[in-house]
Amino acid sequence: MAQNSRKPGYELVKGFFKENPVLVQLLGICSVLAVSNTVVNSISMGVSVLFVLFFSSLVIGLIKDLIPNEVRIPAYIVVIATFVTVADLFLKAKFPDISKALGAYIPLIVVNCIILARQEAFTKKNKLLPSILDAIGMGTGYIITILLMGIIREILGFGSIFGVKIFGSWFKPILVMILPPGAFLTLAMLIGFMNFITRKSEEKKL
Amino acid sequence: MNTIIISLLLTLALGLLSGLFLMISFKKFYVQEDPRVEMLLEALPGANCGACGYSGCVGYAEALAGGKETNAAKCGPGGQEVADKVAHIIGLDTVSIVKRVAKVMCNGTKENAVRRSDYDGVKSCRVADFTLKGDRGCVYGCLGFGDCVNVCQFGAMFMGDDGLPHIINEKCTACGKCVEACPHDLIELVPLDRKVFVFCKNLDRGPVAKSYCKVACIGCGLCVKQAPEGAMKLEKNLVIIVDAEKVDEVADKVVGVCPTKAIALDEKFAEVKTV
Amino acid sequence: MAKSTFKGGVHPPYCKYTTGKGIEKLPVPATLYVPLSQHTGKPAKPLVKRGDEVKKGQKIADADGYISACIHAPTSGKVRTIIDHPHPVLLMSDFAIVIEPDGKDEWFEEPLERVNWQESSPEEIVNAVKEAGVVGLGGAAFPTHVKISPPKDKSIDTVIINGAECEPFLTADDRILQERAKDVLWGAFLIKRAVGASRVFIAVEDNKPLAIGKVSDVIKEFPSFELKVVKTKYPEGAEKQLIKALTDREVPRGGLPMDVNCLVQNVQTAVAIYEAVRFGKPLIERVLTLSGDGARGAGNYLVRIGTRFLDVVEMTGDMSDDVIKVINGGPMMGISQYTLEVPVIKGTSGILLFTQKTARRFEEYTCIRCSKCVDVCPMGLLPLMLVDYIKAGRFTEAKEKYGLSDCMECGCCAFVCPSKINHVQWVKFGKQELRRSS
Amino acid sequence: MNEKNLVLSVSPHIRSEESVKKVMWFTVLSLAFPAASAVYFFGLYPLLVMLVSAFTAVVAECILLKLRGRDVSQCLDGSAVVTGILLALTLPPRFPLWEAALGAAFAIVFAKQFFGGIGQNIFNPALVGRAFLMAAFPVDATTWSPTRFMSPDTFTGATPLANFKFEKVLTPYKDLFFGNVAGSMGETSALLIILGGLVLILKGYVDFRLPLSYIASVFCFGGIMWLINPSKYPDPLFHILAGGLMLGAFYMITDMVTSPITRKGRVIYGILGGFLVVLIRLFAGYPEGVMFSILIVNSIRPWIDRLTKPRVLGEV
Amino acid sequence: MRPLIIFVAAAITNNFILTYFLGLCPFLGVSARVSSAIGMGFAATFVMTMTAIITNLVDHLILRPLHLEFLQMIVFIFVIAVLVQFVEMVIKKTSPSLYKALGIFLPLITTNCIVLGLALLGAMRNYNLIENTFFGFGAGVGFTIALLLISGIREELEVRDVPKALKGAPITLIIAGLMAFAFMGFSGIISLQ
Repeated sequence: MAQNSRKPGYELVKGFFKENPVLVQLLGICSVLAVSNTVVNSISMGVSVLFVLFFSSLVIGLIKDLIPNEVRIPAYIVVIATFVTVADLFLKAKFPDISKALGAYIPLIVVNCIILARQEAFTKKNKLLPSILDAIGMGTGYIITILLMGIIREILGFGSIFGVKIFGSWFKPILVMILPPGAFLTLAMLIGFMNFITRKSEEKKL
Repeated sequence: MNTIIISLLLTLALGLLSGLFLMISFKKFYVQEDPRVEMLLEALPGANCGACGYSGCVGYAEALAGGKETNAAKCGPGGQEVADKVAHIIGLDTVSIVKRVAKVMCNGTKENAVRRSDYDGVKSCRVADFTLKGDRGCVYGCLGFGDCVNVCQFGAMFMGDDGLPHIINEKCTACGKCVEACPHDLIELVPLDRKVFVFCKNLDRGPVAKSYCKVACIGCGLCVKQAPEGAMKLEKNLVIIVDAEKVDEVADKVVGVCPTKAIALDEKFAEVKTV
Repeated sequence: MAKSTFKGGVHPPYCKYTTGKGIEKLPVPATLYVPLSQHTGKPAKPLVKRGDEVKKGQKIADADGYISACIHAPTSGKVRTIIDHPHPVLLMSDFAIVIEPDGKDEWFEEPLERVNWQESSPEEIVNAVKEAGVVGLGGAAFPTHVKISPPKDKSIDTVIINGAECEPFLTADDRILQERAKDVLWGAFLIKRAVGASRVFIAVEDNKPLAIGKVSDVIKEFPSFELKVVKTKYPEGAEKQLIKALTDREVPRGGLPMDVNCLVQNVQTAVAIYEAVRFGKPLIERVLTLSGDGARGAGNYLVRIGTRFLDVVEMTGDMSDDVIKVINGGPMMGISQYTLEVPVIKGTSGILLFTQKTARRFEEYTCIRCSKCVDVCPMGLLPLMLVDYIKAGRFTEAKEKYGLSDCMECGCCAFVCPSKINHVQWVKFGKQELRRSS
Repeated sequence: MNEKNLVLSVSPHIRSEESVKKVMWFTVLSLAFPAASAVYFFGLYPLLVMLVSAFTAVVAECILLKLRGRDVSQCLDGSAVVTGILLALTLPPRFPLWEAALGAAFAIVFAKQFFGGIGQNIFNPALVGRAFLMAAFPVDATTWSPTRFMSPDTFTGATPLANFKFEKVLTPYKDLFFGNVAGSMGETSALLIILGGLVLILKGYVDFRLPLSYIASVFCFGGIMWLINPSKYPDPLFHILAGGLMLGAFYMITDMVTSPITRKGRVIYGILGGFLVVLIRLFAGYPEGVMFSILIVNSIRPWIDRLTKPRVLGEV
Repeated sequence: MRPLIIFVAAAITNNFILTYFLGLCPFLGVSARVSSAIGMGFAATFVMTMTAIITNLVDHLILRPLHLEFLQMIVFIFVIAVLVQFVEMVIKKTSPSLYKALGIFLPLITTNCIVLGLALLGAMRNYNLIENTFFGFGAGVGFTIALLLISGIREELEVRDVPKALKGAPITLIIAGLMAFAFMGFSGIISLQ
């Protein structure tokens, strides 16, 4: 494990599962809960996060040596906020429906803990290439999680995927899945499941 | 165009103002932190088992960084690798450590040790011992409720059918949790290559001890005579190994004379237990 | 009469089968085992050695330190040895002086009435009590001479004679009141004199009409004495609860009765004090109740200290074969024994022999927070939280937040618990852990 | 002298006859009262719902215990059955069976076993199940049917509370008291619920302070509002007889596990719950507030316990 | 009346945590102990009230007159970042124990969506200064209430037999989910927007 961390490939994949930002590091939970009620919303949100994460890491990776340590957080945030504004304006112009559905949660990507936390925990200490790989990995991990949530919640809550009904008329949607409690419980189960698997694999290792 | 200029100016002004403000505040409220603590924490395994004697890995790391602790090899689970890393970080010499394992110093199996009563209560060694002195005749021996097994984080212990806890040497990290858990201090951390042990902690007089446990040390002292001078001693009806290396050299002799087999070779003990 | 009581408590089945059985004197057994540790505090130091001849009432072990008490030979005979022997409180073997009686039962010093014993000074009373080795006979066995000589900064105004005997099955105190009410009151008189109190309460539970009748007959001769009938409820006889019920004073947390100017003594202790002061008679025997559904000869017996439980059982008519539990004391706070070899000591108020029917075994179930334990706790604690915290190993929090050290282990919580949680065992364990860590 | 070892245990050596199983199964038995009213007014179907719900609850408990590596026999201690039946009693009389089963399973898994099983849950499992069904199948969970003694033509498809809230129609007290009204299968008959509750109180399994303070609090707060504006708000008697208040007061808020441990705490708990009932009934979007009120006080309960710790004897 | 209604709505009926999912990161970490929950609650309430005031001023005095609404987000987050870092430094200096308890979460108030969400929502709803102050304060109080309730529950759960895999974040989310069920009862009491 310790040796692996130096390989660039590892920086990319670790975010998918092993260090999944949402399920393992418990970052960015707010947006995962809030906009994962359908698959389309989930994908839009996920891609936006990936976009912002990638460019923020890129820019911050480039300029990190110039920023004094004391004001780094405000500086990071300005960079992040810039890209979020871009993403927000883009969505508003090209996909007004989705932009409406995601509401304030796109601007709130700025404060999505994932992005700032990655800058603080990784980009700050590492070289540019690993940082970018890390950003892509974490962003993908976020997409995986939010997509999973979206799929589960849409299937159970609406009986559909991408808005297409997949069950016959016999299926009765469990509406609660698309409400706040459903979001909390689904995510709790995913994290619990993740913990369970991690514990099991650790036990095996010993 | 106008908008762009105003935006730029505004952001710039805000940035300047806040930057200045923060710099001043920072100077005023500066608190010193040791960066090595974080490095140490990364090096340590993070099991928070407490084998080092501190409250978790953080405690150990802080003590090391603060210079209060100078032994880099205190981390049981981490082994040599971690010890080297830690030593490197704080600039100490590398210390080599021998693999140690926990060992239960009691052979009071269901067959060997007599029960004095029919215990009815909380199934925990510690509770049973502190409140009722346990249900076995020998109040020094294993109580058999498996407190030690329950605290083992590494799955290295299990309760055998014979009523005693057993240790899987390969999994044992010598973290010492079980040592603390045992109310009778029966578990010791010993080097893996040691051979001879006294599997008894009974301090009663010989006949009394014998009356409730077949394999009790009766304090006869025969083994002491076999061992080199000063390698073993008799204290409160119990034989104690002072110099393990010397005793191991005469292992067969020492073990051979014991009338109750309280003192035994480790392998032999393992055999007895699996029978 | 308004019956005073306290908050909480339970009503276990009382089973006072032996209340009508007169006190019978048991013969001296073939061997006596007199433990050196019979009281709270340091064990006594032996004054005799193997092979010594001793006489009845001869001091064979001396008090070691301030909180300790001396021990006397229960009969005349020869000291066989001093050896480890099962102890009825310590749950393991401890030093005991083994005496082989010679059958003559000769006094070392015949108890004779002292002149002007009623006018004894406080010092004389305390001294006589100390020399007689009297300890609290209610069960706690705290050296009495310490209790009746309070430090100078504490004044005692109320002496309470505890005849509440709230433990089920036990009737020894009840019988003492019925048969020796006057001696009890004389004892109380001496205690009052020793501590300079102004009034004496005799507290009796309202389920002992015979004792109440006897006491109210003789109490007229004692001015400033008052008979207080209290409600029958367990643990009415606990010191703090009794004080609260009778005087409405509350002993402060971690404090002693003398902090609220009270002194509580058991009825048998009062008798022992009376005998010690009037006749100089040492404490070598006590009245105890033998009962329980496994006892064939249930009754109240005057037994020599050092008589093994086994001898008591055999001399009174054996026990049924299916006895599975032997208890030293009452069923609520008594100590179960692993062998009948244990001897009667000064604090042994009863021997209970239980069969499967009474001494049921229960599996501990999860707490369902029914909070019955909270309702019955006479100390106002939260037993369920205590157990939760002790189980989690958080002993200091259990002490600071939930008053672990305030618990007196009366067992009300465990008695009512539908989940059969062993509260008392957990609490004892928690206190032990606290002691270790400090 | 027998050869067997004596039993060694810590005092007390005698115990009361109570046990968790007894408490739970007795509660099940006392549920026969409201269950009887369900059968009397709505036919045999409610019985089926109860059976399915109780059965699912037990099965779910059994599976979860097995997965968690705990003693599986615990699933028969009666607590799961109580949860199952109570959940069923709060459902509309024609509620689909599979949905009831889902609710029961949800209740056991999420509200009980995930918190550590019996005695460790924070929220009342039956009500969590009910809230889940309410959110999952809002239409089914609010579709009422007439009793066997009401003519289907006059039936408006609404409970007395909804009737009042949306139509300003009061239901006669007699019907409310005996239960000849639309509503959840077990909540309609105040009389039978009180009987069942009294049995529990007399047996000592329920502290009378809980139902009393809860009902009294609803009565008072409802009464205050009624006095302020009698034409807009219903009278307090209607408040306590209509809807699930009785069932909530005697069977839900009294749940040992989720209610406060001190007597004082229980009174505060009941008063708070009653206040919330009136608040939700009169001002919120829902006609009924019993379920929500109890779930909310459930979540406040740790603080009530914290703040009502009894005084230790001798404490100043 | 209106500021008061806004306050109650933000604190209880439209609780930020239970209905908007805002502010969950510190929520998961800090809700384990009551003592740290209280500290965090106060810190967050303070920051949120201050944020509400300052962002409102900035919005109304600078951005709107200049028609720079699209800069709202950047400016707001900037203001918040500065504010929080200032608070952090003050606490670090004045109360090390509080700093230790709140640990990593103080800087995370910056990245706490609840603060930015509050500023953005306030601007979106065109609250005036007083309304926005009450809005910020109410949201802070609501956050504190949810934090206190859940920390009370979680402290009890510490000594209970919660399945190992669910300990920590998952069980907290489950509690939040069940509480969201309960708080559904309040819907409709006061409606905003």
